[in-house]
Amino acid sequence: MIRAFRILAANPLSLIGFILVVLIVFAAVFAPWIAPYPTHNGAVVDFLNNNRPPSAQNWMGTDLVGRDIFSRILYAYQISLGLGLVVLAIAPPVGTIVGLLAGYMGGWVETILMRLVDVFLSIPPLVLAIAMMGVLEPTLTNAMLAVTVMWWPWYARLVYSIARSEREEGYVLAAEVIGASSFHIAFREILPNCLPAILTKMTLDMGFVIIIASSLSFLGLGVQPPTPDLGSMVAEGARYLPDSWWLTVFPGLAILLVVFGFNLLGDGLREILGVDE
Amino acid sequence: MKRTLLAAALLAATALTAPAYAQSVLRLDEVAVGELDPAKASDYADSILMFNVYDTLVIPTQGGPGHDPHLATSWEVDGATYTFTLRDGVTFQSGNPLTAADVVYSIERMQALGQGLSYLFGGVTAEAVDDMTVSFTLDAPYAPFVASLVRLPIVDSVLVQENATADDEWGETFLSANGAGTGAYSVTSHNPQEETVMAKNDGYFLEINEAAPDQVRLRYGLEAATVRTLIAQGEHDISSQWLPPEVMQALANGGAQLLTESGTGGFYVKLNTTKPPLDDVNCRLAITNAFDYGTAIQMLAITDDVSGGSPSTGAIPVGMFGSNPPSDALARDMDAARAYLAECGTAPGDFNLEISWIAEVPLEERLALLMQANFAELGISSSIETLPWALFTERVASPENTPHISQIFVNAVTGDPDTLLYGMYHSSTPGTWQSPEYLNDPEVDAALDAGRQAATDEAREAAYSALNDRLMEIAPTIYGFDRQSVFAASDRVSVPALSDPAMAFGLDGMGFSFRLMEMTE
Amino acid sequence: MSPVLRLLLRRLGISFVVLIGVSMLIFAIARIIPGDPARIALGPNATAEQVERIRAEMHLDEPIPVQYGFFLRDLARGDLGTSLYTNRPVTTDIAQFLPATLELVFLAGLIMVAVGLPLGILAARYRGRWPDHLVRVLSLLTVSAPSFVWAVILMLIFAYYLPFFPIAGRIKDIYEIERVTGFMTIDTALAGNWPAFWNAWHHLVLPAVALSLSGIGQAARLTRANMVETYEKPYIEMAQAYGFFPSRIARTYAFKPSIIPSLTIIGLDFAAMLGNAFLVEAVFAWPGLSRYGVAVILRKDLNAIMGTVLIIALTFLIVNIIVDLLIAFLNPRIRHSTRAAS
Amino acid sequence: MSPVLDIRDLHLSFKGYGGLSEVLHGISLRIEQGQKVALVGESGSGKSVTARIVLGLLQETRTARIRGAVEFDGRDIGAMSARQRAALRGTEMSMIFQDPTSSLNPTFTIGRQFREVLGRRDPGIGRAASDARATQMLAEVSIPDPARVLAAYPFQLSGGMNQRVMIAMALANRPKLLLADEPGTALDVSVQAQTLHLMRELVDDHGTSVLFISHNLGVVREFADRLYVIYRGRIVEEGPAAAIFADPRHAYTRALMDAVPRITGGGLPDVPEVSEDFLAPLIRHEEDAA
Repeated sequence: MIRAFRILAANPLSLIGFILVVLIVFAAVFAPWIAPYPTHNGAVVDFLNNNRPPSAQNWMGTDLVGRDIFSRILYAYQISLGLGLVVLAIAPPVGTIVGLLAGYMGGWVETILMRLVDVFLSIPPLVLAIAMMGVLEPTLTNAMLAVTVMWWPWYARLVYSIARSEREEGYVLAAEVIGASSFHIAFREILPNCLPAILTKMTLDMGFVIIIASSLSFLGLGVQPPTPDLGSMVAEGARYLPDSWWLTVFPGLAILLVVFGFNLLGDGLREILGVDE
Repeated sequence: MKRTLLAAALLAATALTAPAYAQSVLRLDEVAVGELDPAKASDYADSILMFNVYDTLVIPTQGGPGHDPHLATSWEVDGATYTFTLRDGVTFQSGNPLTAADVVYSIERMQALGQGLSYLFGGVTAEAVDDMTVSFTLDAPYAPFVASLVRLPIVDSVLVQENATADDEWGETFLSANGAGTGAYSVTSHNPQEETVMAKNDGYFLEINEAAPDQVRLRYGLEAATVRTLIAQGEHDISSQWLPPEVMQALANGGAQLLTESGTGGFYVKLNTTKPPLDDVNCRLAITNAFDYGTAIQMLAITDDVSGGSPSTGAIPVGMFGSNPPSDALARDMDAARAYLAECGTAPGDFNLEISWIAEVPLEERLALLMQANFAELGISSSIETLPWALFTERVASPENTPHISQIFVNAVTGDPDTLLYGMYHSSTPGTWQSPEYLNDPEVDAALDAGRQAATDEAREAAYSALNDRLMEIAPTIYGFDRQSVFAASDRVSVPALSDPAMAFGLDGMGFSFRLMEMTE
Repeated sequence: MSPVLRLLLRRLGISFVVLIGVSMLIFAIARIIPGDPARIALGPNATAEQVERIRAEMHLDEPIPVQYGFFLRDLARGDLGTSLYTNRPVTTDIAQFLPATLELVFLAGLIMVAVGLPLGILAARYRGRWPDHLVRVLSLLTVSAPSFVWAVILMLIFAYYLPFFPIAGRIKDIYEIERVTGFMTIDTALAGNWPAFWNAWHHLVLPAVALSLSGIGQAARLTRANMVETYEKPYIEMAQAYGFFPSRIARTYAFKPSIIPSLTIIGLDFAAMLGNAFLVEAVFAWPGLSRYGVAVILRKDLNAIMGTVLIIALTFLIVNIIVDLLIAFLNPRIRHSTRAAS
Repeated sequence: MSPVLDIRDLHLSFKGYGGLSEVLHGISLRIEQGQKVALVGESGSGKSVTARIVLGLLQETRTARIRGAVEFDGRDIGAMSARQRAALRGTEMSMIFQDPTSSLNPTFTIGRQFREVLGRRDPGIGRAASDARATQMLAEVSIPDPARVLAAYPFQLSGGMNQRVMIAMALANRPKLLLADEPGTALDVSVQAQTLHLMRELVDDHGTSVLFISHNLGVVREFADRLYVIYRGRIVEEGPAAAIFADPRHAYTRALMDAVPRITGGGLPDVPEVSEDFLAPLIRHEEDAA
């Protein structure tokens, strides 16, 4: 752990990423205390102060109904990070189980499961999520569901390829010889060998999940107002370009910043854990 | 060196793309896809197409009440029978002559397809008396029948029947992609989702202004920011009315003119009267009194002189039969709201109102947020839901799926209050996009029936006035504001019908008669 | 049978199976739609009989497997049904909108390869030194924002503040171009209308760049990673031992072995572009399939949704087959899967 | 006549996170015209880096610090520019690597790779001329069907075949000095012996000087005229091969010799137990001691 931190510290870019992520997570968690206008995450309108450019009172200006954009960005981070965490809590385990089963069991289980994975992977990820959100009600839960559904196959494929090569390794053969159960071999012998790759992918995926989720809400298929969401803030603001640029530019940069942080951090982690791209 | 090359290439590209126009072109846009089949026309884009590609027997009088002859030269009324004499020598764009058979075919086609505004012609039987005379018989008295004829576009029956097939007996495929009218403009190409291109019809039966555009391009679904920039750069002429006020404002500040069309409609916040707690009149009155009418009007202001709306005085827009005087503007009354809320059987925290807004109209999102904040002051809980137009019309088909609160801009499609109010409030027409209230009130029904059957203007005035009072009392709707449609336009075009009250038609969409526009460049 | 032909047949077979699976998946998604598609189709003023008629036409009253059967039968005839939104056959709509999207995605893919690969090579060649760090930061930055953010930023800078590029559409509307291929850049050239040709390119550049940015970052990172791995290989040291110039080693000796594993991922990035086109087309009012897709999804237009997703999946499968063949062509191990001598 | 290679008091250190760490502590080594010299030591002893300094490769990396003289054919390599050093490689000196199959580029045919190599000496060489010269060289290394081999990719050939190809390539430009880094260690023992034998005949024919680097004294015995034993960056014993084999005086050399029977399998060498005696000073056999 300390060693990991030292390597992180030796690589300035990763350190910047680490600091960015910590700052953003902190700001999101403590948004109610940090945000200058904590009530602005909800049903508040102030038409006397709407559509104002950045100023000392509103660092990033106000939106069309007079809410403080900076405050809303902090709350929007809560939504983005929460969604990312939920997706990454569900998709990797599901994908891992499928990948392990297919990779270790082989035979028709492998054929069926991996063809299924191929089916999911042969629709561009965003298109699948858009199609799902198109038929579901646009809510946060459904957005999480849609992103999870498009995400698990990637883990299935990753674990499958590792499991398949491990299947032939000596220690697995040895376990088979002494009569260990398939379950034991798959989960106790093979799974631990997949973990570094899975963990690295999860860190790198955090930023990617945030991008996909914000893309959904950009198209109006995500979280509904008045809940603040970075993607819908950009979409909403884009109607008012170029005059009211602050409506779009700040939420856009907010996405860039959080994803950049996770990517820098993930890049550093990859080096620490020694996982290939 | 490379940079200079790039700059040069860019300059070259720009220079190459700006040749002189051979003919005058008018470019405008609408948010929704234009439906070219006149029997299916219902919204604003459809109306623009219909009024230019097709003609009707009568048209509204410019700058005043009443109707003028158009494809007809005169008409007689005998009880429930209306007889029209057609104008001589009118030909369709195909060259076929206009006959009474075309009129009969047009109304029957509309009735058979049963879409768009066909409900206007429910109990009408048409008959060709001779080649140039057509009579309509109504099965019940209907005072605004002549007014409703502005929604009966006459199609070229010979051409349509040539293109009809056994599977498609009314030629729907043909008419959804081609024009078959007598109109001043013919369809050159029609790409749903993209644009419709129209060209001036040189064989039109009326004189067309020399300066009227030779070609018109109606584009669909452009983003507000795109329209804003295109107009500023001189590459677009007239915006849709759905541009947010801020964008209109920015354009006006940059020198664009603002065109207006008013007097036939309003912004209605419709309450589902079948869904608790809004099935209780006191609960409804609590929220209609809590709505901040003043702020809503403020939001609509574009310049000091032009606004997207004026204060509402009741259920009927100012200027129509039965409307209240402008001085009776509705205002927020929180004391009254609290009093009604005390009588309401549901605790404010249990309201859980679904406030919907139409995805194509960004302004409604702000109004939804305004309502949510207004109601929250009473402790009323609510959530906001975005509905694309098509989905909204599907949801309102059943009372359970209809949201508590829907926001609708409604216009009298013929300019008469009957077409504004009957569809909204009569118990026989529930579950359309106009009637998400599901109102069932005998008093309202009686007043509506009286209004459509009354023989004199005085009697109509009295009937609609009674209706207005009753609608205020039972509050099925928050009467948000009287709508004024505003369009931003470049100075390349002058549109008297949308800028000079003396030339206005008093019918939505009719102001976009291209033949009356003038290109000034 | 040559190994490449065998590979092609095998890939076609798998793709067919996958495509059937995709059709099932899409069909399943489309049937969980809330609401009555027939009523959505007819609009606000439809009568009960009309709704019934459309329900029967769309086989909505049949059991789901039978509906799927009808769907497949129609699919086999190349009939994707009628779009409820445009009232036209979905195939007509797709034929109209697909070329615009492909034109955009092809150019973006080209930019991705033309910029991403050299950046990756540069970074690997100077690994550990400043060009490497710069490329790393740049590529991390480009993959860190969704393409709609890049689209908005590019538009703001290069269309609004510095009006170098147009902000919407494929071509200025004064040009009447006969539609032959649907690719504006090709049709204008076929028509010999050079001002229109330049204008079409002028419109294409900014959206394509916006779409390509995250792909550029991906391609650069990937190429660098594979190149660095290749640089560890003995044959690179051997090339150094023979005194070849570093630039020549990068271009010839290290690049070709590195590009082969990169190609698969670049194919996937191309697929991601088909998805991201949904975002870029929305920003640039590009009249393509993605914009159509969003419109029909928002309107719950079943036939059109299924048709659009199916055609995108098909395009993606074709691209993957092409990539596989390209790999087979570049990688002698696959081309000569038998040993010539031992 | 000056020696082909003359290394005097060569120091090498690498800059790392913990400061400088010295790898070579001042080694000296000489190769005369046509002489075959072996540098023997376990892995990590510094023998491979020595070869890479001679080739001028380590000079290009930023972390390496090199001190001392390396003269090739009377010219100081350390004083040359990177370009001048590169000009020597592949022409005046060339190298043979441990694993022939992975040292040949997998994406080009043998013929193409020959052309690249011959192009070092003669940049304008055409395809026909290159193929002719390659065919001749392949014949010299007893490859029976040169035309087929030229059209083949490395993975289509056996390891032994690739080894011969690499020897042919290395000698194609008639270099003055051939560096051989553990040649053929990855191969079967019998194949290794065969190709080494072939290589020895060829260099004798061409009069090429050789610096042969190995951990395996057994392999070296067959090949080298002169021997340097390196341990932890220092030469511990040097002299004519015969003399050392006859009378190994340094403790480390003796330990290596004891290890010989166990390492003929070609796998990882059994590193002799570390002993204080291994750090004993250099023992030099006189030229005439044989």
